[in-house]
Amino acid sequence: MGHSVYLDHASTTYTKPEVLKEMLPYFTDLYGNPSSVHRYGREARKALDQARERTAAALNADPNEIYFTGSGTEADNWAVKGTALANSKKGNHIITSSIEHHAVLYTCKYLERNGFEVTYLPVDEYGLVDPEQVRNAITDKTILVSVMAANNEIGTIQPIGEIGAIAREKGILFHTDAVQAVGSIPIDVKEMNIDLLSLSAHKFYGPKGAGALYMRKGVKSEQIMHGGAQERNRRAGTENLPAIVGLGKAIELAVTDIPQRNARLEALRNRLIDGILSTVENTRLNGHPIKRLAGNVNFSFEFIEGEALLLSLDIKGIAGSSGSACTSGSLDPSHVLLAIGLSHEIAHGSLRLTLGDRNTEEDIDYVLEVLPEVVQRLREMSPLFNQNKGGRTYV
Amino acid sequence: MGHSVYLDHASTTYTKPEVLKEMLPYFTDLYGNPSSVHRYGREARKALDQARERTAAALNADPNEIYFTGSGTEADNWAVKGTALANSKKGNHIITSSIEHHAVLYTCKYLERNGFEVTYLPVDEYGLVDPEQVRNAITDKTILVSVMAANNEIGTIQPIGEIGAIAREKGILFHTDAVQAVGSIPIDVKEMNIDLLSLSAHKFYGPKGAGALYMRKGVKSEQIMHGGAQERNRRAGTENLPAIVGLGKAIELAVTDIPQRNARLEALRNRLIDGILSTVENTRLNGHPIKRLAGNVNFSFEFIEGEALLLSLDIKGIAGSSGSACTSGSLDPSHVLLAIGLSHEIAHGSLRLTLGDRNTEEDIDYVLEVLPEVVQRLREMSPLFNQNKGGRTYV
Amino acid sequence: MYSEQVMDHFMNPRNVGEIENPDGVGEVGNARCGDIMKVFMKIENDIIVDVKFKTFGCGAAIATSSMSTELIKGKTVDEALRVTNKKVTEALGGLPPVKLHCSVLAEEAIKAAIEDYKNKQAEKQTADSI
Amino acid sequence: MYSEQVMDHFMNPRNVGEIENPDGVGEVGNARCGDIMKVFMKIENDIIVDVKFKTFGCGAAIATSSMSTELIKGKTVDEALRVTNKKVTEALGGLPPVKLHCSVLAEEAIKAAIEDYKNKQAEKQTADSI
Ligand SMILES: Cc1ncc(COP(=O)(O)O)c(C=O)c1O
Ligand SMILES: Cc1ncc(COP(=O)(O)O)c(C=O)c1O
Repeated sequence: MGHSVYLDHASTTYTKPEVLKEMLPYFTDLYGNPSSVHRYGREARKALDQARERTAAALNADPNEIYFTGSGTEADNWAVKGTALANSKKGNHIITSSIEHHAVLYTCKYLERNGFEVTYLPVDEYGLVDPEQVRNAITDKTILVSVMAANNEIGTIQPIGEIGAIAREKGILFHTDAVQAVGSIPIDVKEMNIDLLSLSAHKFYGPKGAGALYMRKGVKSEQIMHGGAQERNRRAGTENLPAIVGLGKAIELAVTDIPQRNARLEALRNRLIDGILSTVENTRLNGHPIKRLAGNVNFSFEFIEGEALLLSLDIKGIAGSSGSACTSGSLDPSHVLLAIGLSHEIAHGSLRLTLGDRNTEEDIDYVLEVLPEVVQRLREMSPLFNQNKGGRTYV
Repeated sequence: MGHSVYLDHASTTYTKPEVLKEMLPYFTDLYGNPSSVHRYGREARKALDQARERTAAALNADPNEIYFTGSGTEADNWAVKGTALANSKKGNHIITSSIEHHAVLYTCKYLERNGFEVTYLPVDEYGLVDPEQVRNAITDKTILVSVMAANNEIGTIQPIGEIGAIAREKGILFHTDAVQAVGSIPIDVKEMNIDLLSLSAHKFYGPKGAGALYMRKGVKSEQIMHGGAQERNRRAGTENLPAIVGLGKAIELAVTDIPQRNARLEALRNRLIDGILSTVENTRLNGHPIKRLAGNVNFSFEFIEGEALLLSLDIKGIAGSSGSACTSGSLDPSHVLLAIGLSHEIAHGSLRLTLGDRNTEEDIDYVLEVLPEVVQRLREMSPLFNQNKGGRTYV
Repeated sequence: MYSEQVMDHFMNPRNVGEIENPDGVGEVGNARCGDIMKVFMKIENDIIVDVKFKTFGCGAAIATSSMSTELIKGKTVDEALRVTNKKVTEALGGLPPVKLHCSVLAEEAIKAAIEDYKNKQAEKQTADSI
Repeated sequence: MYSEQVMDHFMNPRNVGEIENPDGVGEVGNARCGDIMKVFMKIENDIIVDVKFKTFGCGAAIATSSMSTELIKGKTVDEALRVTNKKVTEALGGLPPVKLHCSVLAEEAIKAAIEDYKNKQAEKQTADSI
């Protein structure tokens, strides 16, 4: 079977050939440790500096406000724990949203177990955080606001500029998890009043194993990775130079021509959304109709379960993902889908398809050909679905 | 100038071509996320499992006792913080050595600032920890003993089997930082009674950006990287699959034929040591004469400073490293050299040359040709050196 | 992740459907948890002559539904009660650890259907004996 | 890391050595901290007619020793006192931030040598005037 349609770019992307090409010399020839005095070390240092400059340029930051990490998760952990611990004398209250990635949410839970208080702001049915609710949640104990730039599941884009302005006005640090946003939304840390920002290379056609934390000059933060003096003594560990070089190249590519790439992706995305809505009954588009990432499609299909849907699509050569509990081995479906008001049962039947630069119209048309059949087959097996009545209400 | 002799393998190694070759498909073709249900995800999961099996086999561990991390530093941080925090109800005392890598030492310092007590055991003039001192340092508050398998600067190999036996006998967790040891010393976590062990791929011809923590089944440890459910819910973050695949291949190669590779390295090492001792006066071999890593040479040269020596060698095409403060921008020379009893002034004049699989006799002979001249040139510039008297005592 | 047998039973599930006027029906699980299995049985002389199922759930849930109904078809009620989730899992060539609860679902649905059958039998006998 | 000028002055340092019967000698730093610089001056009519140094220290320490002695050679004592570490660093095309303290060492060594010269002059004058 010839079809192979990858629609899981929000989970991870391939590394673009031109990115890999820049990385390769750093494995076998220019393999020095950037901390070393000798020429191998100096070559490595030069490459590290260049990657830092490229990353800074992509965010309108200063190169020495960029700290490389091993992942987006590490950047999130560091941003939240580091500022919380360093500012705990000022206060112990953190504001975040209920639809953050677990890298932020579980870090907040950890801090709650260690004396911090966390407000998890609700979102509306589209997944939007209301900036006014951020303002109202601020107390004199608040030290950090952390709201993601765009959601990884439903693609909703948050008003981070407005939230940043409120935080700045109140003199409170603002962190944004921009792991899904980089390359999709133009980001300007100065204009948006962002104090800390996390990113992860493998979400924008860079390699796995490299993330970065932007930390505005003067931000008080504790180290979470102790050891060598790397990253200006704030993040220990031999730098993953090939991956960092890849991050630098990838972010440079990612922030170039965002409007053109988005226009192409949005056309495909809308074709997919409209196609599903017009061919499959009892479905629901999750996330915001307009304020959503150009490549994100997220649907709930009533009466069926997400993993079974994924498996069926996979057999047809279509790779997607789901917020179903059964894909993760956890008991509850996605906290994001629950937070936008879906019932457990509907949330279990969710499907996320995230488009990337290599997807074509043919890919979309193929999905639109396959998906209705697959949904129908599963519904016919489902005790919740009544062919004649078109489904019964959930118990 | 044609010479290019890399003698800094303890700092980082090149990635072996056969290792890189196994990694490459995971960037561009098999780029799936191991957590995904679809075929890309399953391919990735298979590769992850294989790397875990290879790593386990290299240590005589069980695959599900292996947790991949982003670096050796992260493995060390996790081993020490994770067990300390999880066992703080049992006690708050940690025993380590004074010559650990900063990834362990600074983690211990961090814990000291947070209510833990740490005993830093002294070492003898060769850098050896005395297992009896470990035994004597144990109190009823002791929860962890962390002693490295081999030292990164002076190459001294510790009696970790004996230390492990003592810790096991007393029911205390034993962690060993084996970042420098893997591939150089045969390691059997069962026989050596090791509960936790850190390693880092780029020290044994694997890529940067992948480390691992071996954690014996049943060891109580807290997570330090919060987020997704990766690594059986104990270490969050999308796996750096290409690097992990590289780690798996590299560790398999590294533990094959250790005796043969060591024999070759030791012959080169001894040629270098003997050559230096017989051509340069006022020098001192640091580390143990026999219980040392096959590839490690560490000398102090009186009257001169290490960074100047490194730079001079670099110009001649020889890449080494130094425990001099001036190479790191810190104020004090290496804590390891001070711990074996060197004065600050002598420690500043240290040179570490670490051999690797590509080094040849010609490399050694070239170093032996260049080094005496270079040392002599710097000594002639030094106010501490008197050509006639052969040097004055330090002030 | 899944064995070939699981994928086969997922893609070509045996015994999907409903039985009109069944002798026993069992439904376990709930939509909130992401899986529901409903089993219909036709039982003659204590032998399960036909069995059908409908399942809302993941691939493992559907495959275990299919396999377990296969394993009990033509068996006596007592034999069917001895078809444990372990046997179903084995027949499927194993399941990933996080999916083992799905095989319990099938076992429970079958037990519930047989229970329902027995209750109905008891009612009938009571009705007969009155 | 280092500029070309630094590397040039490190590899081909100017004015290395000692001066017999110098008019001023300055030594600063200590071996414990990893750098010592010793400066010898020959001064005639308040003009530094010759200057030599010996340095124990890193590449930057040696290069700044070389450059700073070059910059003061032939200058008057007052002009030499105005050669700051900033000027030396600039002349070397800059230094990495962690190495800036090395340029201070050179400035201090020169000041110490001039101080020594002045003290000796003062002593001489006192001796003369007695
Ligand atoms: C919004 C968001 N934050 C954080 C992460 C974590 O990034 P990584 O898995 O690269 O550590 C992800 C992706 O998994 C994400 O989508
Ligand atoms: C003994 C030892 N432990 C830990 C580390 C840290 O490893 P990494 O820099 O790969 O994080 C190193 C190397 O730098 C080391 O030599």
